[in-house]
Amino acid sequence: MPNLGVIISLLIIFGGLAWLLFRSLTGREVKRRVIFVFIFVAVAAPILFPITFEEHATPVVRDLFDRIETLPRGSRVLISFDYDPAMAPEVQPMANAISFHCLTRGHKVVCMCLWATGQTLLSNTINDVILPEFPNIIDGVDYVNIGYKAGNEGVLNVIVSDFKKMFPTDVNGVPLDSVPIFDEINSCADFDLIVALGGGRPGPKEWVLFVGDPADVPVGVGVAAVVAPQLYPYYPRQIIGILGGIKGAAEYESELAHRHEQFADMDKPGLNMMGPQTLAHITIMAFIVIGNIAFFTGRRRKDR
Amino acid sequence: MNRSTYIVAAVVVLLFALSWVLHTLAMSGEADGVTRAFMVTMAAFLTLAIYSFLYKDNAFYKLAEHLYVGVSAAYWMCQGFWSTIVGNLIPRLSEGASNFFQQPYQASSWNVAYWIPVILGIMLLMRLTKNYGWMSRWPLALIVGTTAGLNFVRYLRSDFIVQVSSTFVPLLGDKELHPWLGFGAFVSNLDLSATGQLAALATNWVVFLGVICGIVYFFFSKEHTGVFGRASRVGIWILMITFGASFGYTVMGRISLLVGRITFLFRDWLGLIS
Amino acid sequence: MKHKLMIGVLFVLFGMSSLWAQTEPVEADSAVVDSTELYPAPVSHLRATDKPNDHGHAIVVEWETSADDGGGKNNVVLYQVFRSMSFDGPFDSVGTAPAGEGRFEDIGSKDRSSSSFIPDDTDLFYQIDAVTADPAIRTPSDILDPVQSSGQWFNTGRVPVLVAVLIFGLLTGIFVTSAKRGRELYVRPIGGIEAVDDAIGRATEMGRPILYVLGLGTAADVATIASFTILSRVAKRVAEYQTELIVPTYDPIVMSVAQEVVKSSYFDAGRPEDYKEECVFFVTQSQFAYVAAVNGIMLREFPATNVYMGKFYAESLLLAETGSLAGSIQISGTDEIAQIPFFIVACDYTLIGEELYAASAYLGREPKLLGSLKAQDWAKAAVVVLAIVGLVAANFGWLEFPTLFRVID
Amino acid sequence: MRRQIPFALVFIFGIFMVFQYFVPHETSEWAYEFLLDWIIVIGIFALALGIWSLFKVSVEKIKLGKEGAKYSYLTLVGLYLMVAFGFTQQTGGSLGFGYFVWIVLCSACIVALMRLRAVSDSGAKRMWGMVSLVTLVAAVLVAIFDDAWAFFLYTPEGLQNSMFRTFFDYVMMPILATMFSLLAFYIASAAYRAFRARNVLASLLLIAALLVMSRFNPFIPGAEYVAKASNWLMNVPNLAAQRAIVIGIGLGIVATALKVILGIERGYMGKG
Repeated sequence: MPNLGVIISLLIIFGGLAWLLFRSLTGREVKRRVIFVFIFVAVAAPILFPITFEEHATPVVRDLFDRIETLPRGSRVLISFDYDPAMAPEVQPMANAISFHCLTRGHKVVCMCLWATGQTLLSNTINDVILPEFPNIIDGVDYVNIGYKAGNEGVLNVIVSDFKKMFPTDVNGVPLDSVPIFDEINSCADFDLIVALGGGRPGPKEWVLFVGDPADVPVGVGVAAVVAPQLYPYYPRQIIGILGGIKGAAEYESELAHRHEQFADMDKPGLNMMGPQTLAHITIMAFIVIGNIAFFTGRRRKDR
Repeated sequence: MNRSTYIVAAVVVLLFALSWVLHTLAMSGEADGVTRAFMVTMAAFLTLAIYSFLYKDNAFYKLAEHLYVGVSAAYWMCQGFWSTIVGNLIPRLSEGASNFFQQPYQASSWNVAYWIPVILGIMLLMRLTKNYGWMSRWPLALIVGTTAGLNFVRYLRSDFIVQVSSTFVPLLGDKELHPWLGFGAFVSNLDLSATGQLAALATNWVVFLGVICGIVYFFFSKEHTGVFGRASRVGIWILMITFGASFGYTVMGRISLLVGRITFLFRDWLGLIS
Repeated sequence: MKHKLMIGVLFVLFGMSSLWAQTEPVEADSAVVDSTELYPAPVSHLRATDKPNDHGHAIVVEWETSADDGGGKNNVVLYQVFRSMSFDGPFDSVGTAPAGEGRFEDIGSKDRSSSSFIPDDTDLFYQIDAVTADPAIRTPSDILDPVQSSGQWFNTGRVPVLVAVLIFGLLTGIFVTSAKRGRELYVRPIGGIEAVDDAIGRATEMGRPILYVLGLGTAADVATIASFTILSRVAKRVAEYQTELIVPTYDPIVMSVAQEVVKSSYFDAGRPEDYKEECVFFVTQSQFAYVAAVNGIMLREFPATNVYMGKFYAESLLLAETGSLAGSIQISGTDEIAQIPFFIVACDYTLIGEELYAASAYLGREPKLLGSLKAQDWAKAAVVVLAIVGLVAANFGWLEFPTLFRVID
Repeated sequence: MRRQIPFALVFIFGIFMVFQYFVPHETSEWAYEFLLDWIIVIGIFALALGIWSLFKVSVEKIKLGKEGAKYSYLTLVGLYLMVAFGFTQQTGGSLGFGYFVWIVLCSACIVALMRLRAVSDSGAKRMWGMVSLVTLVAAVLVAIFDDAWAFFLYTPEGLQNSMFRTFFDYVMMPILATMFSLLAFYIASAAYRAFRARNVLASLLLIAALLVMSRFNPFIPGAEYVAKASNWLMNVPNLAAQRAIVIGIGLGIVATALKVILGIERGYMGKG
């Protein structure tokens, strides 16, 4: 049933666009209201009938995906949730997908945050993804939440050489010395991968400068779209992969769904958000093209 | 008003009532169900009223617009009164006034100074009188003078000195981020992602020349001819490319806003999606 | 290889430190262990000074790190700083510095009632402990001679700004006086401003009003101040042509100023009797309610020309698109960089950033205003020259040059 | 004299703020904080000026019977409602039925008063006068006898009034968000209308926008290069242009501020 809706709405949009294109060949302009209707349909249809486009992971995204995919089972991955609810629509899908991916591959995941606001979002990921999807994993053995520590970059400066000095216990008050994951972890250098999620300060950039570079640990990042361009200069030498905005999240989800069947049935907020975005962008671009065709044919007519 | 107007109005009122009833039924058992059902319907109705403006200006848009103007003006007035006047000013004016408004009095020997803005504020209100309107210029002078002084040094520092000093970049390669790897590497890695040697160098050059040409475009007291004119031409090109790019970049955020509103309509009001 | 070696060394070190950390049960035997073995060497060359360039209430403490920090027994993990009002104590902990660090800024509150209040002009005594992983094992330093904090009357870190203020003031002074003496100053034509007069003429022909939007700025925003000057010119023309003017405002103070501006323009045009105070009115201090109202005006009054000058945020495109829907000629100008693209796309003429300020000088044609425009151009020329010099400096390793521009807050 | 004093004040306060920037001493800091506090307080008084103007314009519209005058009733009622909510609060478990009766009566009273001003014929005047009187008396009676809620004129309980918050959440926020989301439509129509390859400048605008928007087009080949190129555009030329504009704007602001302090620019005082 939703498929029918998808087909009908796509037919409406693309059929309409083709008709407008044909009309514009005679130099006629499109009325503004027509554009409004198209934009509404392009955004509303994918919300009603989720349309997912085949997203192909770009190398920046795939590099991070492949790293998590190819790390041997039991590798230790640190995920830091450094963002607030305002950034969550973009970053939370990445957090969910990456946590899921790490646990599916059997990595041991340590979650923490440098932002006080990250704690709720961190527990959201644990409650929405980790616990329901992996009923058999054990807190402390397969994953651990060590919570929030105030101090921003100062925290990073300490954990780069001594983790337990800054985080003596996990979020439930269990001493890290008795948490099995931490048996072989003393500092950040003992992690096989660090994933920094965020977009503000402290955020991915600080993780690279204060931890990734000095401790020589690979860092992958997931950030809000507005800050993504600022991180590209660090790729691929200092950052192994970047997920930028909802698009990066969608690419990751699509890659994940491709390789791991279990994920294919899960909620994919990033990909869902991409439906309206993609359709609306295509529609706007199509209108720009149509406008130019109408403009040039109209001008040629006038010249004649 | 013709007949069709009445018919449309009647249909809208009916739909509104229907939505109210249905939502009330759906929320039955909850506290304030009737009020909440009304308000959800109201919110959806107002949302659609604003969207109807896209078709053309109409009675429903006018309704929403005028209501919004009145409500928002009053909202800011209440907030301003309670937080600034009662919250910050009264506790410093006098102990009697603080007690009257049940605010803790913040004693300080300089509290007398807080009578000055009160007097200036009253002078501002003198605009409403015919003969003492000139008084309103005094508080205005205070505000404009203070912010002008503030802007003068702050902008000189942040928009001038800091920006100028950040154009001092090495054009022959950055030793930290992109060390010179030899000519072979330079030619072979023509990547735009700022990892290639060429891209790193091009970045610095484009930024440097872009800034210079952009500044040249903003020269007002010299005719834009010759080399100067060409530089200013390049300057406006770079500005235009940037404007186009940021326009394109913003589309995503705007679509997200629309997604939010449509989700509200479909989920919270119509219950079409979960 | 080098890394592996380092990691190996680190492992050994961490192993050792964790051994110490786990020796709690052994502590009973600590009397057996020679205590001097465990205690680190104290810090040396301790000195404290008033923090410079501040409002007081802050002391900088510096020391040379303990011999056992990064060498020797290598067991110092942090330094704890203590302060007291008297030599005999009690000493309160005011903060810590990580191992390897030889400096601590003790910044207190200026608020007398705050717990972190540090009084000015009062003797303060400092002491530093070198602390090991076991907080109980630590070595205090000697107590330092008393030091006093105080506020300064000049912030030397801001000298570059002072120099810039003086140079800019001087430039403005020179060009304003020379302009006053009657020196002709050229100003390049600014597209949007030339269009204003035509647009007013068009409105007159069509018998439709002119809508002037001052944006969301306050009366103190420079963009709004520039906009007032343009408004006064527009209002004067409007009065001469006897067209209608509509000025909805967002800020009440802006409203009262705009009323004043329009009133005196009508007066200057010799038509004070035509001035109606209702043409400048307040809408609401809520961004989108204001937009909703102005959009309504556009589609009800169908102004021939819309002028947007001042500070604009997300509403820029909402206004400009509705205006173009109403078929108005649109002239815009803002210094809000993020909104310039939308105005450029949707309006017929747009003043980009600084052009808005220049427009007010250009319109006024007053020598004094033009003089300061010339001073701005000279400052821009200085930017270009400095950028080139700075570039040369950066490429040839002359590192002192950029430091001339460093402002320390 | 009346004209000169304000400019003298501008000069004094402007110069003071410039000096203040270089003086870190507590005294200067203290004066700075005082001045900023003052400006906030004066702004609140100004808001009263604005509300008065809004009120006057609405009443004027009604009085003159201008087109759309009937909507001005709504503005006034909305204004009144929100103020009423801001100064009342429940005293028991809920606001109760009487509160809504009171609200309706007061709104009716306002409408009647406005009608009273708008109509000219004496019979109608008498009728609206009666209506406003009756509703006013009824409203006062309800206010006196209903114990479920009360006025709070000295303490900010009104801000916690459930109706105050409901109006914010269900009237102000939906309209705000919807107005904001209109941008999605307008950004499309603006792009359609303006992005025409008319000349070099327009073409550059068009190409850059298309390139950046192509990030979201899965049908365009070489997605990876498109993503890189758009990132480069946002990173490099964007940085250059922003910096050029910022330097220009910074100098413009500095120059205008200086002109204002020195009294060269006087347009903002109404004598251009």
